[in-house]
Amino acid sequence: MEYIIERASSFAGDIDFLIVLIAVLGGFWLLLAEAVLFYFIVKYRRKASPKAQYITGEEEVSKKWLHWPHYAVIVCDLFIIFFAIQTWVKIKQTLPKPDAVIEVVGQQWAWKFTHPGLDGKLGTKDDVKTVDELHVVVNKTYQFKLKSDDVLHSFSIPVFRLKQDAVPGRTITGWFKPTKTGQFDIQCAEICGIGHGIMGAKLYIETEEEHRTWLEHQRMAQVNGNRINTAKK
Amino acid sequence: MSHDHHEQSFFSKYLFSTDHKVIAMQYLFTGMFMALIGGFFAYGFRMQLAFPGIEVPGLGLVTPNLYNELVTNHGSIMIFWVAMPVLIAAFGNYLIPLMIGCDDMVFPRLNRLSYQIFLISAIVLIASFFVPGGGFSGAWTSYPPLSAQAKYNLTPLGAPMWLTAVALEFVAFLLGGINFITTLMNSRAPGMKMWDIPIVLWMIVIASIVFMASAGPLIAGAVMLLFDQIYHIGFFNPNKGGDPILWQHLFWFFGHPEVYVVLLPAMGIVAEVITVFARKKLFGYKTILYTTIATGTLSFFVWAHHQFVAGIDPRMANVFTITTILISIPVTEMCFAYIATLFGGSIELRTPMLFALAFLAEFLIGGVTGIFLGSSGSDIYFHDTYFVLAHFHYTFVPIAIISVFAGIYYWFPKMFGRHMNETLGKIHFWGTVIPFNLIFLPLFFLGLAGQHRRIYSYENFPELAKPYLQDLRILATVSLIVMLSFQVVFLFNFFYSIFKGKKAEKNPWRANTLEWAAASPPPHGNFPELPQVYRPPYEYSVPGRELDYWPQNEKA
Amino acid sequence: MHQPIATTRSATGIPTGRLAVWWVIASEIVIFGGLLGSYVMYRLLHDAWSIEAANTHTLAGATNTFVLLTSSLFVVLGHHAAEHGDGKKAFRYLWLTILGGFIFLIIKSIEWTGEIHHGFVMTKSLFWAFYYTAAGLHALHVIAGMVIMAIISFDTIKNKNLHRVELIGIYWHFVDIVWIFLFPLLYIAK
Amino acid sequence: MSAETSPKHYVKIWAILVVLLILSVLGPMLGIKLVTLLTAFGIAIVKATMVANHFMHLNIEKKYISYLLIGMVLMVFLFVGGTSPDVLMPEGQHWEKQVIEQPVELDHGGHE
Repeated sequence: MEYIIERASSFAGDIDFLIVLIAVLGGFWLLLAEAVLFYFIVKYRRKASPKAQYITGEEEVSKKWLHWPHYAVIVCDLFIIFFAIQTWVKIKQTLPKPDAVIEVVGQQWAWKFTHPGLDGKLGTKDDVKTVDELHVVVNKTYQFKLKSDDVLHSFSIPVFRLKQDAVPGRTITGWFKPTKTGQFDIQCAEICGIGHGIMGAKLYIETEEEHRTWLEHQRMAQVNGNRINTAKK
Repeated sequence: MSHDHHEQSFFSKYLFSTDHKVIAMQYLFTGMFMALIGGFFAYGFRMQLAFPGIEVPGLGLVTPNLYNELVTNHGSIMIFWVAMPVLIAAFGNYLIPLMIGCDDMVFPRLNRLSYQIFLISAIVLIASFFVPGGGFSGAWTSYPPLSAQAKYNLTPLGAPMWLTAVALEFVAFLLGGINFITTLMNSRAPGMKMWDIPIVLWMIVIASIVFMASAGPLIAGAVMLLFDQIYHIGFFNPNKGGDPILWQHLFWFFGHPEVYVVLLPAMGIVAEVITVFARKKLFGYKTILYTTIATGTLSFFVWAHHQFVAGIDPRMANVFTITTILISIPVTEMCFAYIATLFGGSIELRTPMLFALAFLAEFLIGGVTGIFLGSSGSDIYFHDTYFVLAHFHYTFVPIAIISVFAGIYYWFPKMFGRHMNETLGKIHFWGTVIPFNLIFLPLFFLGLAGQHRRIYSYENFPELAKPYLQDLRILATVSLIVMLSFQVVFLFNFFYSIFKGKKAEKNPWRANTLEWAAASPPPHGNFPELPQVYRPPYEYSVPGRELDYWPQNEKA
Repeated sequence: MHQPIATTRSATGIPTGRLAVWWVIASEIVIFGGLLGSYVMYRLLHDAWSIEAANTHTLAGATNTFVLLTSSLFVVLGHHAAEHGDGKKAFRYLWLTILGGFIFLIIKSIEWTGEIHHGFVMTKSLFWAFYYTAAGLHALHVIAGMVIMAIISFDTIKNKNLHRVELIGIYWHFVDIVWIFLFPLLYIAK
Repeated sequence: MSAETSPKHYVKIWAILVVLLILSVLGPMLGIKLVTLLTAFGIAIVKATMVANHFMHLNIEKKYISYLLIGMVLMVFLFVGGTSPDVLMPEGQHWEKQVIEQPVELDHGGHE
């Protein structure tokens, strides 16, 4: 998986493992079934086998050819269920203690983010609000509060393997922990109207220093903005 | 029975007929017509995806709104106005009375009414493309609040019309379903016991029952959504105390069983075709029947796997993961039984058989890729990506296209009394199946790369705008155009053969089931004398018999 | 038009018409079930709805329940008469049933007029939206039943197609049962 | 003719139904929530069963019709069961929703 798309969160590896596991188990059965199918088609074509046999498939002798592979499939299913639930519980059902909390709000057709300011707390005066830009620090655990202003949106970050719908009227909490610096895509993965195709945001995963610089820069801009506003009045 | 040879006028014969065969043809042709529209829509948005911003020949510039409208209605049409009418209504209407050996459906006029309502629904849908604001563009799942409020979806007329069309279509199929179920239950030929019913009929009727049990909540939901759209009530509006998630449940409680509603008849058609062309008895008739019932039942317990990340309670996801993975058990058993049927057969690769085998081969891919989506952990990544899209096209195209072609090529001699051209059929087969794989295999890969659905242009997403991904999109589009153009071969073959094809005898495939005991094409009233049934339907190559088939109605 | 042989066959032992009516009812159960299930879930979530529900007219609802129960009695008596080949009597009972339907609808419209005058319209709140949707859907079924019954009655009086009295009867009882559940859901639970 | 299908029997059933109806109206007047629920919905179920059995003749119909209808009712319960964790609950694991109660304004006019 990581050859196709990068991994940038702590749980991306779990999901990729699950995908590979299913690919191996499912792929084995798929190839086996297809191989048998094509073997039969070739072996029992009219030229090679002019007269068909009479097999009801109701006797135990012949039924076991269905049942044994079938039991094997069930065992594979159990494996898949186990790992699927394990991954799910880790990503969606547990909330590790966060280093910071951010707020994510979807609207037609932009993502609005509220970052905690220099004090590291959300809901204080120095919160930094951005549109279509999310700045996080690498190797820090983040909790996000996901909301929507109008219709359904889906907060999706492929490199994190993270996806969660934003539902109007609800606040959904989730978490992630970036593990790699860089600049990545944030998508909206749920159709949200005419501008669905432009509803992309940027994710900046930064080091601690870079993030601090950015926050300070934002703070300055905010102060300047306020000054301009006051001057206008 | 068919002693009344009075001349019927064109209208009473073709438009207001109560004959199940004519109604089946009406459904078939309406479905084929709608498939052309759906295919054209697919061409429109695939062109935009491969070559963003070009003037699509025959359609013009695809704006974001038009793009959404195209994908929405492509999905709706292909499922509600192609798969359903062709697989259930057309084949059900045609086959049920013939295969159980009676003269018509039990309620011929109800049957006609069902088609008329269906026709109106199709007309309402098509009309919705031309109203101010354009057709509905909120995806075939029609999630509120987007679908419920015109200020969000910008289609004040298109959305209610789409919803009305869907609701009417449901009513049509409820009426049709009641007719199918009662006909099969009550009107079987004397001597036809439970285990003598051809598997395709079992599957059509079980599908009708599943449809009936699942569509109810959505009909209620459609009324609620319609009131939301027209009167701004807010059943699904959180600002008025409603809950948008409720619609998702209503929709998928229907929507997932719906997959099996169309899958089962397709499996049934394939069962008929492979037994005839392999000259084999169906492997484990009862096993297949039980797995069918198990699939139908289990299909009600899996719906929320479409909503894993949609805001449902995460604890529920575990329940639905388990049920979803479990449903693979009966379905694999069914597929294994089909493959086992080929064992020891004498396979003749005529066009219907090619399509039937292609169904099995392709559907297996669709089934296995479904596991990625049914297991909650990996669905976090795959939800609403092209992986999902490729997966369900690997199930729906075999179901609604490939198996339907198998059925049409197989029953064509019965329907029109003539054969379709075999060479053209084979050209059509390879021209359909190879491009089909070339369309959707790239899409699997695009899905793995994180490409999400219903985006008119990926230029806004740098990770997805890479040139090699664009090459894959172009490959898919070109394959689609190739596939669509090969359908011309089919259409030519189909209409040419209706009038000029080689004349067919009564039972050209040497098959067992009762429809082959009627003349080709069967007259009004079907059988000169209603048949009796003496044995199960798949007695091929019985040892000690000179002929390798043994019709159900032949006295020992 | 002549009836196909298919309709006269009965492999299950249940006459085709009755079997079909059972399936119609089966499909109706899920339609009403989906609506009422949604209503119940919303109702349990929103405490304030019981204040709204206090504005419904219990007496009107109860009277209507009584009217429908009585009409159910008439239609089953009509079925009894039809079974014994007495088309005239069945005809009378069918029309008594239709009359019951009329009274039901009249009471309903008086009740609704009053409520609408007091401002309890559909758009007022979701409770009223459900109230009118559910009762309205039910009323449509009542009207449909009355129309079908009227059509059937003219065959019945000529002693033709007497088995249809039972079919419409079963449907009418089902409509009655739906109301039996609507009544406590919309009126009593406050 | 069996006793099950005589006019007398029907009238008797009808009388019981009317008595039950009166009970279900009177029950809530006590003002006890449990009694209200019991009389309202318990009696509704009893009434529905009586109508189904005696008027619709489910008691003398083939058994599978009853199973069919019960199966459909179970479908509804299945739907409600699967849906209620999201729709019925104001909050769940890692999510909560704002429950908007609409204000009761009795003097509100019949217009938007």
